[in-house]
Amino acid sequence: MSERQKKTFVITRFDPDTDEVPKTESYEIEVEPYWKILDAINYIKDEVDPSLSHRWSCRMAVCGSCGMMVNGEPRLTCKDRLSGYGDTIEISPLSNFPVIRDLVVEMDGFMDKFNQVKPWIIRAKELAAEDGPMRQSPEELEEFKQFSMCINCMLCYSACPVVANEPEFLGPAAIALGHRYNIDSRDEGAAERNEVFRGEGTVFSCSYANECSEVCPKNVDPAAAVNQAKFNAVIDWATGLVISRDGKE
Amino acid sequence: MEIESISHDIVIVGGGGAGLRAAIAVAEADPQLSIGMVSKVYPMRSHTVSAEGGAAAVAREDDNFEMHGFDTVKGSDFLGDQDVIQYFVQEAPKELALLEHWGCPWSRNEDGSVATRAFGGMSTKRTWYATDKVGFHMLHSLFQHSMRFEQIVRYDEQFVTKLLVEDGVVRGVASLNIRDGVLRIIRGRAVILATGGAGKIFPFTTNGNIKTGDGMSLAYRAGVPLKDMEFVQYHPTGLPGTGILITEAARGEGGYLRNKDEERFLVERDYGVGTKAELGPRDMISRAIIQEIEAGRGLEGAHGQYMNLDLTHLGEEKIQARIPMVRELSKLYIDVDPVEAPIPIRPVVHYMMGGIDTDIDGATSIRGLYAAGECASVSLNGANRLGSNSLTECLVFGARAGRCAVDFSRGIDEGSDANLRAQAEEEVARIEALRNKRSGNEKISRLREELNTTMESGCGVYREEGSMQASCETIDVIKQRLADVSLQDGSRVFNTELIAAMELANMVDCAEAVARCAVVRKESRGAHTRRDHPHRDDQNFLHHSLAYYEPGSPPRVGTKPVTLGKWEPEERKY
Amino acid sequence: MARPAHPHAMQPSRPGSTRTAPPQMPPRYPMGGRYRNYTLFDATGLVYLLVGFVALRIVWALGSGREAWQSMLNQLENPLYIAFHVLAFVSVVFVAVRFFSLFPKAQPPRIGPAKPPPAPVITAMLYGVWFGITAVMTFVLIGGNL
Amino acid sequence: MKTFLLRVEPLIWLLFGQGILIGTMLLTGWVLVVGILAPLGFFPNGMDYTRALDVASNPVSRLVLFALIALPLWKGAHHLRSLSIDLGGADRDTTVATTLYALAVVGTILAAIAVVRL
Ligand SMILES: Cc1cc2nc3c(=O)[nH]c(=O)nc-3n(C[C@H](O)[C@H](O)[C@H](O)COP(=O)(O)OP(=O)(O)OC[C@H]3O[C@@H](n4cnc5c(N)ncnc54)[C@H](O)[C@@H]3O)c2cc1C
Ligand code: SF4
Ligand code: F3S
Ligand code: FES
Repeated sequence: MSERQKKTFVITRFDPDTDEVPKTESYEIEVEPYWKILDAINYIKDEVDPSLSHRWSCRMAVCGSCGMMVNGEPRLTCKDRLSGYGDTIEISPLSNFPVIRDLVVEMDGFMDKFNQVKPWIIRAKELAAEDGPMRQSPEELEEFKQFSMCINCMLCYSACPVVANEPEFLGPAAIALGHRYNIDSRDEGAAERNEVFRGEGTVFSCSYANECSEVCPKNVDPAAAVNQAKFNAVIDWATGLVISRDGKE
Repeated sequence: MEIESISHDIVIVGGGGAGLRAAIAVAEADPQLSIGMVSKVYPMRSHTVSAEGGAAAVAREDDNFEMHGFDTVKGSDFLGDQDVIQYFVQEAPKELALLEHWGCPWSRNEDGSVATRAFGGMSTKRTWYATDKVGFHMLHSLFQHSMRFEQIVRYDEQFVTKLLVEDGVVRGVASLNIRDGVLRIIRGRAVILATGGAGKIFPFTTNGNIKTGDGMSLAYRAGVPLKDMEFVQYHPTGLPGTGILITEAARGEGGYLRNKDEERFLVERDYGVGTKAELGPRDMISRAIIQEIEAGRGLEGAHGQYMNLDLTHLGEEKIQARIPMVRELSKLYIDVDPVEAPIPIRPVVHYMMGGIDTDIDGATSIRGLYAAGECASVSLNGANRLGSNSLTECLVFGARAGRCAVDFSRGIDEGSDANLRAQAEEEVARIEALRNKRSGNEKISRLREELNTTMESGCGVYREEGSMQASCETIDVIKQRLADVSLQDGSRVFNTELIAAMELANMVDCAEAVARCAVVRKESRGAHTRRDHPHRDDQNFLHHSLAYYEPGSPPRVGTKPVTLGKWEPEERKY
Repeated sequence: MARPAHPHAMQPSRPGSTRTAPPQMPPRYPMGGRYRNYTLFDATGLVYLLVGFVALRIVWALGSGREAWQSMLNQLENPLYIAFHVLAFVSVVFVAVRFFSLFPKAQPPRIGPAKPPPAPVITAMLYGVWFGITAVMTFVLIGGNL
Repeated sequence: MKTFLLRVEPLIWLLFGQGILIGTMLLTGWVLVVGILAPLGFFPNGMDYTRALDVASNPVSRLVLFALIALPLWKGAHHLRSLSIDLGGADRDTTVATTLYALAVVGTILAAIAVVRL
């Protein structure tokens, strides 16, 4: 078919059973010009070294499993064209995450943070199925829509310097998610979440590096969300000083 | 070492749309119950995430249950069970409303009501959508909502290898923690399988890497028959090469299919879709495309012949507002901007109508074992699923299976510890042997490829006795060769090669059921189209097929009656 | 090779069942690629802190009488002071440019009942106000009367 | 101390933000004239003692001068804190943060006194 091309992949390997620290291994393979980075990794896994471990599933940039560092940048590998790279490509696991094995990182820390922001609709009174759908205008939808596009690929965590150095920080995607619910016209839980935002993993830790938004493959713009969340958390805090909320403090 | 055993009231295998909905249903039915949810990927990675077009439920004034019911029955080529369909259409709007309450960002009309779009085989606009990332939004809404229930305990990245059954009652599952390679017993007084489809048995599919038919194989090996496996849905519009889906919503929003002469062939020639044209059901349009290609009217590309899906007349604004993902995917994976040029497409394996045989409750022939979602065949879809019915199916029957499992679990004890341990120990021995298997001449990737190839040649859009028989034989051989695979990865930690080996075995089970049932059904119905038997034969084949597992030999194929009702079978013409 | 991140970065609350390799910082951090501007932005903190205290000294001197003021002015002519103020000027402009590009999207879509204007308008306003204030400041400081 | 810091974080962030926004806007002209042009000998009139005192003691000017001193201190303290965290000092954070904010507090008080005694 089309002309194949030789490329070298330098892949970080780590097996906790046998390796003290991660090492690298090189694979020279022939690639098709239309391949994505993930296709090359899958090829290596299938044909060259089946002991290579990595996560992937949808190969259409929506399941969020295939994030890796490609030449030092966090990338969604099923979305990333090979043709944009030179002859040697370095692949390593997402930075800022503990590494379980090879290209597989520990995700549970992320899931903990995700859970902390209460990412569900909170309402004073729950509706029943028979009540039918609530109303929401297209404009109200537009306000949070962008922040609901996150595929949890964690690239933003891998790019954020604060995440790297402040273990408690909730981090971009989790805050964006909490904020997404806060500004959803159907939600009534902003006060609760704002308390979380001002708590231990405080949104104020973000120093607006904007790296999260630079690397986000879905244009979620988590930096916008985080900084809007700060704004709202401050307003909420200030109103709390003036008007005491019933039942609290 | 002692095998660890954990107990829950209800165990759910699968964290996709169906699994999550079931978990929430259980949590709501009785807050006291503890739920174990096992999934081989983190739930939001489940393949429900990739569904694009929408979820069907009656919503508009000009629509009613009767119409949705009949569309579904007709779409199923009268192989859907009509009691199931009636229940489904009634529950559908409630389920989608619940999802709305849980935060799903449905697209809206100006007045704030939920917007609906046209879909193939549906007689009016009843497909709810959230642009064209419906599965994504539904899955994330469900997953996030499920987090509020502390009683839902997740076992993420754990791979269920066996159902633990004792005297015809399911007692739990054996689950391999992918992280550390340790097998555990997760016990439950009822088990719900929601493991999704098996599209990966085909080479060219919209399905992701995880859709290997695990749950089907688990139930099948435990003795539950697989139903209607010969019905494999080809979606008319996949991107050549990758198989990535271009949603039916592209046609729902007004896209045209054109051949190399730029003709709208569905309008020009009679392919049975009548005035519905591009909005005909998937089986018919897929056949039409293949026929056009065979008649020499296909376009030639790097990945074989294709047709064009033309959206250029819709304009950038509409494309961006309604189907942004179509544009994103086309640009990214095939370098075509649909605003400017037509998208090359060809039929692609998409969905398994068949699956674990269940009744309307999701119950199987093993007591306490339930199944829902794509892995199950509750007989909603019959011989051909209508687009956008299956996401709703995951909700409606996921919830029902959850509630029924709760009822069942009330009257049942935990079962014998010793028996389960013995089974689990066998499982550990088997997996350990596989992990340490260095001898053998077969490679996983090669066997998978051969399985894929034979499925495409034997069980494609058009089928024939000869090629199907050949597939059956090839699968027999692959089954034997499976014993001769060798693994290179001996690690306990995140050993994806080991998982792939087990998934391959599951795929072979499913593939065999598909091919064997297909041979037996000597008629053309829905997605099962035979050149040697081009017509539907209600006399002899108005029944479901059942494939029963037979250790060491091909499955025994039996039948099960279809539940008819209001609608008598008639010729399927649009 | 990148340097290690905080050993607890992204660690789960419940430790995983296998040993992990410690998290690494993104390899380009802190001065490579886009990170350089971020790090410099943070580093202007030092300049701002010092400028603040220098301004405090200046105003304090003004309040302390003619002589104190004159000696302050003499000190400011010291090349080191001038060099520092040149650095400060560069920093201030750098901060303004970076921050004004980041600020608009940090506006929530709605603050109470009010909706902020679209981002380009906010940016334009920021630059307008910045130039305006700077012009007035400069005018007054060089001896102009309002 | 850590809990106290968390509690006042919103306030600190507000001051920091104003430090960037207002601080930067006020500092540009100030640094340009007082720090660079005047010492180099341009526009000698502006720095004349009587005139300077006259202009500065206007209530609005006092406020401007106060903001011009205090707000950059908060911007500086906060940014230095995050720099120290980013360079790996998260574990010493309370000490670093307390010291920096203490400096800013002292500076702010002195700034208030400085503009009052003009
Ligand atoms: C590209 C695409 C587009 C689609 N678009 C539409 C559409 O527009 N409308 C519509 O109605 N339908 C659509 N469908 C169909 C629909 O998405 C699926 O039928 C539905 O999502 C299936 O959901 P599920 O919950 O059954 O399975 P899945 O979402 O596939 O979930 C399976 C779960 O089971 C787990 N699992 C599997 N095996 C094991 C194991 N051995 N051990 C532990 N866990 C396991 C997995 O981890 C996963 O969590 C589409 C499908 C595809 C592929
Ligand atoms: S915000 Fe973007 S980068 Fe971060 S997890 Fe979500 S999709 Fe990925
Ligand atoms: S990269 Fe990090 S510092 Fe803030 S703007 Fe994004 S979260
Ligand atoms: S494989 Fe799903 S996002 Fe890349």
